[in-house]
Amino acid sequence: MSVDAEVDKSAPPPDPAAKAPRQRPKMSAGQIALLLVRGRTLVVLVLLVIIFGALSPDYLSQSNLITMTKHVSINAILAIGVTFVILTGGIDLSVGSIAGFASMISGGLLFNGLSLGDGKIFFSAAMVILIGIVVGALVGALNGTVITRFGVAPFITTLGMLYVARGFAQLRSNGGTFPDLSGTSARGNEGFHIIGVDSWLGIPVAVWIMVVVAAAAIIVTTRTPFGRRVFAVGGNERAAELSGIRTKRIKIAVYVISGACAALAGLLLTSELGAAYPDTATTYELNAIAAAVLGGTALSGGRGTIIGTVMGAFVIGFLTDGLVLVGVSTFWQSVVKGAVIILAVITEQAQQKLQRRLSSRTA
Amino acid sequence: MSVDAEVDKSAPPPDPAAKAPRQRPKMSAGQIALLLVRGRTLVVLVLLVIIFGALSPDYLSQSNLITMTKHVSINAILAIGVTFVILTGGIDLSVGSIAGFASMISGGLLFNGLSLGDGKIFFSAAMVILIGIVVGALVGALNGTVITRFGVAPFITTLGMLYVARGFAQLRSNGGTFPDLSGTSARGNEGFHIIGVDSWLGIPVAVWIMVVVAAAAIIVTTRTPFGRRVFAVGGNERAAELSGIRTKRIKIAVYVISGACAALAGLLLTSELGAAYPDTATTYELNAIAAAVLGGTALSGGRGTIIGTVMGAFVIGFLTDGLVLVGVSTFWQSVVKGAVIILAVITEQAQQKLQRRLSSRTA
Amino acid sequence: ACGSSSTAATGSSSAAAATSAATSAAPAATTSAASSAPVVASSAPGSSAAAASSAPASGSGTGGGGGAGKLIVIITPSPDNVFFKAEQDAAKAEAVKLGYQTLVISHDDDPTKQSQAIDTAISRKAAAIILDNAGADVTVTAVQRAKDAGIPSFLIDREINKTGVAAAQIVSNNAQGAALGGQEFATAMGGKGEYAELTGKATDTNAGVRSQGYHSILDQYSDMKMVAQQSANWDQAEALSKTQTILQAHPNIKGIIAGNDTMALGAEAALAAAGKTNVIVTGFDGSPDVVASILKGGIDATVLQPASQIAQMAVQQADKFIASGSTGKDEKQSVDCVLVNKVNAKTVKNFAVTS
Amino acid sequence: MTSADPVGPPTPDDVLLVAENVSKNYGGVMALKDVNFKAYRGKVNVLVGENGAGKSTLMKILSGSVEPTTGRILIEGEPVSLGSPREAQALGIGIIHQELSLFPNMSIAENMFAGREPRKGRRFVDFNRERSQARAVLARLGQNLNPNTLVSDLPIGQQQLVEIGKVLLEDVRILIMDEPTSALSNHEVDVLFGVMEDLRKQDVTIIYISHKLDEFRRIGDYVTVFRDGNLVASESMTRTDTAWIVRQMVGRDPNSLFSRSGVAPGEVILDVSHLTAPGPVRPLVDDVSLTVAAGEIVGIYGLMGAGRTELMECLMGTREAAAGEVRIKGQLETEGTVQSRLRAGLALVPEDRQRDGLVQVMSVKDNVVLSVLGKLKKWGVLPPGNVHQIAAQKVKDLTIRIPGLDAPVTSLSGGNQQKVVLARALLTEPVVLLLDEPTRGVDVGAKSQIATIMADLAREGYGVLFISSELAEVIAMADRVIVMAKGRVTAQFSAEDVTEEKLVAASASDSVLEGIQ
Ligand SMILES: Nc1ncnc2c1ncn2[C@@H]1O[C@H](COP(=O)(O)OP(=O)(O)OP(=O)(O)O)[C@@H](O)[C@H]1O
Ligand SMILES: Nc1ncnc2c1ncn2[C@@H]1O[C@H](COP(=O)(O)OP(=O)(O)OP(=O)(O)O)[C@@H](O)[C@H]1O
Ligand SMILES: [Mg+2]
Ligand SMILES: [Mg+2]
Repeated sequence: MSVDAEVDKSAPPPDPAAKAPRQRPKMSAGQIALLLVRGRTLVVLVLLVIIFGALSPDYLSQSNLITMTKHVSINAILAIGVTFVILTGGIDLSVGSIAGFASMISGGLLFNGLSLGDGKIFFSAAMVILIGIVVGALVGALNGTVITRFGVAPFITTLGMLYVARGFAQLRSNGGTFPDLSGTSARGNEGFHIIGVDSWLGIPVAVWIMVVVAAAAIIVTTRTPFGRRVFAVGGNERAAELSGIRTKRIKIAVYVISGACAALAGLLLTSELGAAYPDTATTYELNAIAAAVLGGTALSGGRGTIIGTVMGAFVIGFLTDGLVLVGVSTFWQSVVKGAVIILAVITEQAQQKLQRRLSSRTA
Repeated sequence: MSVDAEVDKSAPPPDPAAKAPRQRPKMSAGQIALLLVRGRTLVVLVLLVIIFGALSPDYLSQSNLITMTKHVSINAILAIGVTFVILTGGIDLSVGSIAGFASMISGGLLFNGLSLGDGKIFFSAAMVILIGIVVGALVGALNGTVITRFGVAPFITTLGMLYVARGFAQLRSNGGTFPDLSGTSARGNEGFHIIGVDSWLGIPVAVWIMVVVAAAAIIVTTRTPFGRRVFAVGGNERAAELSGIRTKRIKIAVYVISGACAALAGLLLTSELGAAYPDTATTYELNAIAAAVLGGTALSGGRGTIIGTVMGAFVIGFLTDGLVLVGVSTFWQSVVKGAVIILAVITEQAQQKLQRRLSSRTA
Repeated sequence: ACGSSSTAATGSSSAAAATSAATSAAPAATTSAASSAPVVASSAPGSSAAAASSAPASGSGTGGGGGAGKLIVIITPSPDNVFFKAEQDAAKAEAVKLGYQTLVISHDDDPTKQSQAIDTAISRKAAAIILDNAGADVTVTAVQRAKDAGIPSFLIDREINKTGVAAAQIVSNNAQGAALGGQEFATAMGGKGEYAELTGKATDTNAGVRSQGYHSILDQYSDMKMVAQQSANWDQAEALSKTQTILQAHPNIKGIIAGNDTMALGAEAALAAAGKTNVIVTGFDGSPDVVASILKGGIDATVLQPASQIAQMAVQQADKFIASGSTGKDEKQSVDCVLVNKVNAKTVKNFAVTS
Repeated sequence: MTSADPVGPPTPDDVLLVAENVSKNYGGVMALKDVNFKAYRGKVNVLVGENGAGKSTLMKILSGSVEPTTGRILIEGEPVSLGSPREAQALGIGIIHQELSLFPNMSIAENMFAGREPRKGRRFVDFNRERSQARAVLARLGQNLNPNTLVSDLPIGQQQLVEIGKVLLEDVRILIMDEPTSALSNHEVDVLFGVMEDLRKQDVTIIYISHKLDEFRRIGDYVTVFRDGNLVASESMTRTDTAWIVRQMVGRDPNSLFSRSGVAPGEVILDVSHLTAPGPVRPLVDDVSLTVAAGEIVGIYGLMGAGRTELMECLMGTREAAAGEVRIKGQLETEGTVQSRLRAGLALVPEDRQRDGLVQVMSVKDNVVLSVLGKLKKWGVLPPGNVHQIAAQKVKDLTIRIPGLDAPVTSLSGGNQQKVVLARALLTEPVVLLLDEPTRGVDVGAKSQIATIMADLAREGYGVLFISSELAEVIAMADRVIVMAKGRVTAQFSAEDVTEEKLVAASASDSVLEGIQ
């Protein structure tokens, strides 16, 4: 741990698998290229901030930046989970539904408790959050098991789960909403609002949670054997298998991570809204995947970074909020959002080409 | 062993280009396997028909079968277009939005005509349909160009286009509906209802159109050089490039096909409704992709058949309508639909395994 | 059930309406709401509003036209449904007339987007929020947040399950309107025969309220038999395909009653295609397309919600509140719906009965 | 023997193709440095050189799939543009790439005609013509295969023949063959050389790359040697001998190429008895029993399709065995998973490094340490310095030529990629190292290195079991040779009494094969 931290400081790019731990004083052309390419999402982000900042002074106010970052946190957490799956070459379309399902499970436990015989048991808010996350992880495990045991394509499995989990979320309350999740001290289940509503040191708790999740994910992807294996499975599954990696386990694990992240995001959303409704996070999967890909994660697997994904989530979030703040009409919002998503990735290509040319000269 | 499974997956699969057009009198084990694997979607379909037929006598009435087939036709046409894209290893998430956009373009032309200077020009219904399809093809060409010229991932490009095209669809009418597309004889633009409402020989025109589109697609995929190259690009793009295949052209072409099919599907829907509204076909892309994959098209590219895709569309359509007819609650509809999608593909795996065992004995 | 204000959840029409709300949880929800509602019903709005008003009200002018460049944020579901578009347009026009700047945001019935839109209003330091909300329960926290930031919210078209949070809740009376629609449907059917019902999105309060309103009348006719009830999610294409499927199982139905106008249009298209021109179809909303259809002899009737009027009322009350710290009215206000059929369809324009 | 009859001093008009001052820069790596290369009309022009010397790079330039950084190409004295494979094809240049470029999802016939399908009525593919032509070209290559067979169903050797057949169908005047025989058996090489002879008679210019010295000496007219991106020598074949070529390539004498451990075998550490793996027609591995002792190097010889790869797969746990026992150090292995076999002390270097060996998206370093991640971790994370050091050490041990430890593994030349996979296997500190065609596509220098590594391992008490299709290599490197045919062990020879004739007889003679049937 401490060894890592040290290395971290000395190694300029915050990258994962390939590059982080270098301590060579001279940066190679490859490293500069990497920095620029990763910087690309950042460049788009900075451009967005400049443009919207010019259009509306409120955009750059501290409170608005904090608010926007809070909005980002939910998509970022979803996207981090999805990134693990994409790194193995899979895809998870069910994260929105898992978020909804976990949110209904936790919401139900807070609002109604658990019926046991005649009585009802109420769990503490922390416990309820834990249960929600575990439920998400279990749904993820089911995804992973179907994919690895029966060899069903991830796209199909998680598309099916998108419907199934959403259906169960609706069945949990028969379509209704759990309207009040504040809990009572008598039941000992107060405090659910903390994660979605409260702040700490002036920063929303949700943002802190995003930071913790991202930091953990960065360490896992870049510094642990598990992370390395995730990349290997995505890069060449047969070679990974022959290298003694239990590819099935790795695959199940990434869906578990994705499910748990989705559940966490769903709970943050629910806490913020103060009510659990079965359509929570509908269609959020597309934004999560878009964030990952914007951040440079390759859908073919084996390539990507958590930092990139978080950047991608920032681009999407800051863009969406900016368009609203500036007062662009809904219809144009849709057009601009789509165009920026495409343009951001085109930028990547252009920058990579430029970088390639540069490096061949400098080297 | 998972390595094994992987090898074998690529072995007996339903490769149309490879196997469909062969007509040697003696069937090889591979061909029988192919038949069974393709039959698998059919088996699921037959099961559905038997179950729903038992639950409701109306399900098997001739008129209901026709109605359901008509419902299937829209998704089938979308899915056929998407199949071309998936065969090259791409994906098209924008088909729903393209359908909506084309429908608004055509709807606007029928309802308002084209403003030119002071006057308005009205096109005949046939012309309007053609324009709609061309618009869809152009949007597809744009997708393809961005993907090939700038090397942007198909997922991202078409996700962006999903937003952009939908935004423009809404902007076309500022969110409103074009409520009456019947045209007038004075304007010479009557007859738009024919494709979506009328029947010929007791079969809806939409179904005939599906049959024609499917037949054309089967011929293209199995008998033409173009079809061959689509499979080549999906099978090994680099090798295709080295073989002198203009991979970029092929890729643009499949998005054009997908866009045109999407537009056609959107126009059928619009004709049936008798009104064009900007949310036409929202989220239909998922059903279209699901149909293709259910039908055995591999998302990694290079493997799949049009027949399979059409079968997949039938499974989804007959399932959805059956659940409605039998009166299953909305929430359970969602659960059952998701479960059937997964199960159908699990069946495929089981059947392939069985088939492998069988063939190793017979061969 | 078709009384005046309060009770039932409300809301409007069509497309993809509120993702929220409690149909089955209705018992639970009503109890929880009821526990606080009666207490605050009329007195609370005034007092709470007064408390909240101090900040924003301070420097503004008085009465109409006193906007003085302040910002009113208008948040509604997606304007690709004409109903919400009418609402947006009316609110915006009224606000501009009174001298305000406006910012129009749509939340597409996603409570999270709505919550973020309210954050935006706070960031932009709005003077008031006009809100057609995305769910009776899931909206409360966000509106409370706005209130805490000193911004009063004026809810239109749909209620929330808590009082004392918004400065005003002005809604059309869905239950009353549904009763009107149900009565017209029963009369047109001659009080007997098979019929089908297309309900809205199952998770939407309004879908439940309207369905209950219909059945409060229809169930009194013993000769009328509902042979199918399906949700078409407020969507036109889905209504079309579901109607076609229902017609397969029940070819003899004499009427279809739909929870909103777009579903009625979908049903009408299915009937027209099947050549069943004499089946009764009624909708809900009073959208121009349906009014046109009524005039042409297609759809038989709809229930008009005075969308524009409600939006204008909300802006006027916001203006008054900004100036004086009070709307001078009860928090919960209800505007009755109007039945539209062949008789009065000519006089309907843009969600209002002229004449 | 050779058709390289009196070549005589080449006159200028014999030169068909010239690469003039060609350089290629791969982001820092100079793959080609100002190379001037000539190819003679109607001759077999052989290119040799160590791994990474730049041979394939030049061929990629000549076939239009890579653009040179500087320099130009002339054909018959005229500068030509080679911007894409298509343009090269139009000029009559055909190429068999070093790494197979086939469509696994398509049939043999479809593969052969991809991009230039015969037409029927302008719009449609003429299936019959396609099939009959494919069948004919397969027959020419001595293969009686159904052209409708999926390419992914073929063993790698036959895939290579498909690739060769594909170019033969083109109307080429310049044919580039980049290690076409790396997966072929001796018999197939003979057939191929016959075909090349025909082509030469038709005045086709052939550029031929190979690491197999005896082979290219048989067929070549001219030989050009590359070293480290430079063209170091070019001669008429008749004026060279093997020693000269090796000296040019590695600057060392060929005698010292293969070294032996010379230790006496100790106790048996791998004991396989009655191992059987089921197959579609007959068992792919049929009742195989063998042993490997500590300090012993055992070679497995056989023709393509003999089931040697499947045997390795069974041993490593990637293929399920139907019957039989595997004992490692006397311990019966009950579990048939890769993990358990790795733990027990087996490690496999697979024959198809692209498909089974490398994780292409990862760096050299990550590829090297992939199998030992679990052992390297401290407190749950990987200490970066440590990882770096271990990888660097192995790269040094095996003298792998890399631009950097963090360079993508795909930027290495074929032979160096092979060594990366070997490094990974060695890091697991195996008891018995399994090598499936370890010297395929590897230059003589590296070959001798691999032989040295094997000898060193043997001296340290490890066992080595390796597959080779090259007679000379097996004989030179193995202490004991096992011959397989049709899934069975047909003979065993000790180093003392093994001869090429015996191996060939045991692997393919009619009597042996009939005995199996
Ligand atoms: N795409 C690439 N990017 C970067 N470097 C490359 C690339 N391709 C080849 N190289 C480098 O160019 C050099 C020459 O490689 P090339 O493949 O031509 O060698 P070769 O002579 O064919 O070797 P082998 O006998 O192993 O096939 C090597 O150092 C290799 O690492
Ligand atoms: N995918 C497959 N489907 C059917 N038969 C196969 C397949 N792969 C290999 N075979 C057959 O299995 C047998 C062994 O093949 P393989 O080429 O792997 O053996 P090998 O001795 O390792 O040869 P090589 O020298 O090429 O490594 C052959 O009869 C071959 O035709
Ligand atoms: Mg090479
Ligand atoms: Mg082999």
